[in-house]
Amino acid sequence: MGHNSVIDQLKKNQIVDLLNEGNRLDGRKFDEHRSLTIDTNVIPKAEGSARARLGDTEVVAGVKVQVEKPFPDTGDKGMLICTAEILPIAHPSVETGPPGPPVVELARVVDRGIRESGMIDMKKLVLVENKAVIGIFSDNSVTDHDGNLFDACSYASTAAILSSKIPKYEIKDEVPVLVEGEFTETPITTIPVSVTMARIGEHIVVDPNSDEWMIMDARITITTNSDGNIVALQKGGSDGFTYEQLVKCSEISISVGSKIREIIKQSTQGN
Amino acid sequence: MGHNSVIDQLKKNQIVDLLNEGNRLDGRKFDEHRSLTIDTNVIPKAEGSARARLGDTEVVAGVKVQVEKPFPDTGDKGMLICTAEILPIAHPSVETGPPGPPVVELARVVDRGIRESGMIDMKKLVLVENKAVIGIFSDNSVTDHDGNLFDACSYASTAAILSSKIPKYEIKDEVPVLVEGEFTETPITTIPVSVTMARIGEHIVVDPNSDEWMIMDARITITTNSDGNIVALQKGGSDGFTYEQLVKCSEISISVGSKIREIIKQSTQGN
Amino acid sequence: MGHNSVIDQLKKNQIVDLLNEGNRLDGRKFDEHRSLTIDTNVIPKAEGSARARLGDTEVVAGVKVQVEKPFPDTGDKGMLICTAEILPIAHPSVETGPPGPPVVELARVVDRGIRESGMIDMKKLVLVENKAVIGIFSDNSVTDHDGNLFDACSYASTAAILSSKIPKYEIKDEVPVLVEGEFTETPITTIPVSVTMARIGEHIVVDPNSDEWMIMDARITITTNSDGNIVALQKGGSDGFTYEQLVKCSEISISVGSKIREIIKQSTQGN
Amino acid sequence: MGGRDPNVVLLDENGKRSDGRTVNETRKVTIKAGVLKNANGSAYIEFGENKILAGIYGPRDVHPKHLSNPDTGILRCRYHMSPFSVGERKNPAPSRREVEISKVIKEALEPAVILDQFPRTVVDIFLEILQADGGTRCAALAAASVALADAGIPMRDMVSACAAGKVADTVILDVNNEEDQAGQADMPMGYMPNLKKITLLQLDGVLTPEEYKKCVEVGIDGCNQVYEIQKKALEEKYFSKGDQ
Amino acid sequence: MGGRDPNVVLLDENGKRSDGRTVNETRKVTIKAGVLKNANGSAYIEFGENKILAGIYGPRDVHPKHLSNPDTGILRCRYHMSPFSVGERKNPAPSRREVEISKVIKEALEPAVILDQFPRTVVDIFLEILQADGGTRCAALAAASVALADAGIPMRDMVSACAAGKVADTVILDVNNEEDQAGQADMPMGYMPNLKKITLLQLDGVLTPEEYKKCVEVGIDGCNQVYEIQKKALEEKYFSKGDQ
Amino acid sequence: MGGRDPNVVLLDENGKRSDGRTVNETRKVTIKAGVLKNANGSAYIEFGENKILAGIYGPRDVHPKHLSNPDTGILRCRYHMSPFSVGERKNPAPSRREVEISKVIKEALEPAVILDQFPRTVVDIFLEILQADGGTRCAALAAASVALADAGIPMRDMVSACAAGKVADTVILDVNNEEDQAGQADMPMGYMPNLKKITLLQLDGVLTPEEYKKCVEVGIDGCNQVYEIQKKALEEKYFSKGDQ
Repeated sequence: MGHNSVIDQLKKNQIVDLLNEGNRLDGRKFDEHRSLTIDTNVIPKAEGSARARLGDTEVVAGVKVQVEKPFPDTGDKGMLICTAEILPIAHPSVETGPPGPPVVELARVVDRGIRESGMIDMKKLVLVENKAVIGIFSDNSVTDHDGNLFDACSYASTAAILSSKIPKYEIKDEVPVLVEGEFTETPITTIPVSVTMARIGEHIVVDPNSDEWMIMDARITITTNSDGNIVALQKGGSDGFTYEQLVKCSEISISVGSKIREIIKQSTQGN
Repeated sequence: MGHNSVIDQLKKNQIVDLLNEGNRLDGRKFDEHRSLTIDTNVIPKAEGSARARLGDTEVVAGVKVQVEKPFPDTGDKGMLICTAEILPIAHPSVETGPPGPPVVELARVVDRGIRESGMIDMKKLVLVENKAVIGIFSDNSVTDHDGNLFDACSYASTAAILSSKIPKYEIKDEVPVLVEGEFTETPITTIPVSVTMARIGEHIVVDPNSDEWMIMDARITITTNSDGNIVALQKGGSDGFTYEQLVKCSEISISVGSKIREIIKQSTQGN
Repeated sequence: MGHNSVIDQLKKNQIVDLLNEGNRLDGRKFDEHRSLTIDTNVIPKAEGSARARLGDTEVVAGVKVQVEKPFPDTGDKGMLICTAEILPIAHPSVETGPPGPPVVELARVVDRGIRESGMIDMKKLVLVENKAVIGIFSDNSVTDHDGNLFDACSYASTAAILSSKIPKYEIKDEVPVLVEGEFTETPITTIPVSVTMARIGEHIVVDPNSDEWMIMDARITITTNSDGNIVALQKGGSDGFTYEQLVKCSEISISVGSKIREIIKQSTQGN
Repeated sequence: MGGRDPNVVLLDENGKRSDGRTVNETRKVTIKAGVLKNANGSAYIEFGENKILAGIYGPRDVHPKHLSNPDTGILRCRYHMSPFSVGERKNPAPSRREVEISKVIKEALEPAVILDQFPRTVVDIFLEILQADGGTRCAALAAASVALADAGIPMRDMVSACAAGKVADTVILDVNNEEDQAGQADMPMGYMPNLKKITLLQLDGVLTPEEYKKCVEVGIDGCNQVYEIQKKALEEKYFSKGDQ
Repeated sequence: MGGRDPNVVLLDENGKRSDGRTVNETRKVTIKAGVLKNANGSAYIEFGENKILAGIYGPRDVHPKHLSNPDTGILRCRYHMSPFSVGERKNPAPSRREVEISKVIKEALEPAVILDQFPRTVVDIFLEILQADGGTRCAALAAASVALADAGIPMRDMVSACAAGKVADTVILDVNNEEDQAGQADMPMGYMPNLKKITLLQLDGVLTPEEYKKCVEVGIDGCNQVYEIQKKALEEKYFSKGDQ
Repeated sequence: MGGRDPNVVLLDENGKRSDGRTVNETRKVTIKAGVLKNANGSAYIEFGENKILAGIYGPRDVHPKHLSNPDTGILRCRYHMSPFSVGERKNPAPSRREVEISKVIKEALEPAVILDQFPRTVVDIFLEILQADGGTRCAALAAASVALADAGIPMRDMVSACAAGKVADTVILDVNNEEDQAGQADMPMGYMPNLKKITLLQLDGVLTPEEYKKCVEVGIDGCNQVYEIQKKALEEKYFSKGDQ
């Protein structure tokens, strides 16, 4: 998103003034996320899929499951890779071509949050040790951009994985052969939920929308698991946090995270 | 080729005025292609080669034949890939670097015309099913550019393939071993011929040269086989065709195609 | 390094005037190289390493040794690859991104000088013929740039290779298995030394520094081996040499090369 | 025209195709206009199992500047497949196939749009294939037309699109993925019904001259059918909800 | 947090770690300022087995121009690993990991530098990892701060850096490579001691809320220790030798 | 100097080489000037089995602008191999070898051309290797000189080119592909006969100081031979046909 310093500064003043009075531009409470709706199975030909709408930000995630040759040092585990692309339909500022640093960071933070939570039991995705494992690719396509892509992509991918099924393979002479039409459950251990917060002045607000994103001082994304533990974190933006703010953010991430987790659970039930 | 709208418009007016009187700038009839000369075996170290001169457009095509591992789902067939590069010697407007959309289209249309005709019997190019097949690469290097590269590349590649020979391989323990100095015939089933036509106003002209190419409204390339059937087609340019024009173009492509086919046959005889 | 023609011309006049009086800007004799210091084992985790300081030019070279699959036609030999990167810390003019022609030339000249000398006995680096060989990668990172990177990189890589050790492998069922903690000597046959000379007017000066590099007419890099024979040569720059100058340069390269060879030997003794 | 497996029954004794359609029947097509928040115009199409989003930005400034035309606005088009849109995961980098399809779709739309009044600007068309099942270029082209209209871009006509083809020696309408893989010919078409102009036409596979004419006729008929659905999508947005 | 091999003894019965350190002890850190001839500022750090060069160029003109900001100078950062810096030779092209680390280090330094007085310019930070052994981003960040100071860039404070982590269910300071591979959590931190602001923070691995707080506290403590070494490096250059 | 297979007989008891030549004999060289329609100047060379096209465009505007020099015209050179030019099909993307050869050929021609009167312009030299058989850089350089002259670019002299080398412990002229693969040294040379300047010189392989001098002498002799053929090509175009 481009910068126009005069407009930006006016918008920033307006947002900060409101926050100082305890209000946000769109009427939300500081620790309130935007409306979240998740539809699963939107790409029926993929092994799992979901569309997440977080306010006016919208992401489609599709899961592809394929047999992969494992890396030499991790032959006893399956593979999980989450990616993210901001489609040019999503916002006038999006440029096509190789991903720049912000998109690389987006994809890696989404990937790490899900991977570090141990959401999928990777040990159960081995077909032939050191030779063939299940690879799970969860690709996020951002279709509309109104800020906080970190959480929207994370929720879309998490729901897509929860809705996914693993094709069944029989092993013949150490070679996996697909059994057409049969599937097993994806081995889920926990549901990771990322919560992104912006610091604007001394205020911490949850799920910043595009206006807040443009003028924030710093941001933090904290991912928690079903046990309420913290599994991943990423600070961003051109300023910092105090120790007290970091503690407060961790508490918010746990409480907001548990609400989001319920929405994700209900949206993916019956899959 | 760059654009200069005033010059272009004057040239267009001149060409259209002439066409309205039944004449082309270079004196050809509407359904007359430029002089076509084809020399084969111009790159003796390649397995097949040809230079095609279509008016002042000139292309060198070379065929390389190599053992390839087939794609998983086509292990019972050989491979054929035609490419095209417009060399920077060919025209002042050519830029080096990765190919842009026009060159990608050129290569794919040439490739599809030859591939879809079934010119080569791919089933006869299998060495070890699912493991090793003959791959035929026909690469076109455009050395001089005076319009209608589609047909010039197509003729050069077709002649290069007709003049090609396949090195002989013996199979030992499922591995192909080259038999030095022995060759088999490339298994040819038909001779595809593409004919490119430009629509300028309501006129259809065959084999547009550079001047006509720059100012045409739309173009169509129709490839026919030795049986006079249509095997591939590509419409291009920033305008369209009526149904009647499309029918007329198909008739032209068959009649002009059969003349070109004779030139190609005679040029490659004795190979 | 950028160009400013007026300043460049003034500097050139100053340097040429001095040379005409028999002097160089930094007080050296025409056939005198700058102070050369070499420290080895500066990257202990690499299999070999060296830092070379040639005047104010500084290069770190690291050697990595890995098992590689050989190319089809050289299955009876190990592999040696030398590369070079000019780090952006080295000079304000360095641009990041893919290497331009000067860096490609630098890397290839350094590589060729060492390779063509036969410094390493490649026949002794075969683990399983046609299947697994030792690959030696000597990567040069230029950290400070004051001209004549050719020689500085060559000395750094040569010293890094002299200081290197080859991990030991046992062959089990035609597969090499690493024997932890055991090493063999890198099989050295000769010590190549490159000497780069600039022609400025009719003068030949050894080891041009940055000022001389910017204004020289032409340059030549001649690599000699321990026997005093010439094993590689590269002329560069936008002018040429006479026959007599080329003969003189070859004589200088042998005499200066033997002095440099002693410095390299002493710096790497005890490795 | 990949496999051409002769064992697949593409047309049974009752004239029914593998998915139950008759020879002159398109798959089910639904189009919704105005589905994106940020884009100047947009449309979502489901064309059988194809699921495609079209978004329009512009007229807007051209970057880099030297691509702009002082006499008229220009059109750009990106056709792109999401990694999860096809059977085997697709590498997100644009393939040569995507580059070519972007070009033919752009050229199919150029005769329809009127950009003279927007010199030095560009109208960007972004087409995202979320799920592919044969005939994506036609479906994407049909969606792009609706999205252009939704963006308020002046147009001579909408471009409609549908493929004809040949299976079991019979000319059929709207080739699906299975028919494309095992059939004899596929002819995607773009058509402006009011102006009676074919603006996209490609062909893979062998046709006699008579079959060729039949294919073009059948394709035009399919385009006319899809055109009605395109118009309905715009009516639903602009009249049922009463906005604009 | 790659392997998490439970057989590695990361903390013995005496509270000693695999490399002999106590839980609150950093590896040996040495920093030297002003080590490069051409750069406007530079520093060399050894942080345990990590060996890293930092070089600064700027404030200088921005290319391409459109990246420049008329209101302030900007910061750019490249974190890069030499091919020989890691166990298996690294491809010299920048990886996605290097792109992300470059970005987080840049954002960790932005709160510290004062560039308003240098509008339309850039300060380039180049960080070269010559040898890596876990914790390179913290070591590189600490070196970058010293190099910026050496270049005379106005700063509110130096950014210090150190990682906290968790091994054998215990919160520890300064995770080395072995602990990162086999441990339970790694939390790299950047910190401005005078302003008490955390400007870099990442986490991989599972922490309870209490462990999280402990990690942040331990990390701050480590940063304070490294800060003293950073200051000493500048003092050694500017006061022991008396130059500038 | 790849294989150096000692079993190949590169020089028999009668002093004949594997292709029947004597030690001081070049392969058959034919050059034709003015072979391309669009280029400002061009030449086609057959040098043994090498077949190479050279085309010149310019003096013309430089893009991007910042590469231009306000004091003089500049030279650019692209040496490129067609995919079918070598035994195993070559990837069309430029290799590092092609990048280096482009640079040394450009530097070999710079001393010959006089571009002061064309400030801010570029002369582009495009060299296409249609078939390669050892010694392509010399053959391409010789063709480039003729093409530059054909384009009317002012020159101090034409640059001629030929390689010397060593096989079977004997210095020879014009190394072919087999001799390059199995021989002991290859020394490609570019030379301006009138100015007696060597403008391209490279060497792979081991030479004693005496052999080195001999190689340079033999190379100069070969360049003088090729120079006559270059001049003849220009005479044939400009005097036999009488044009320009």
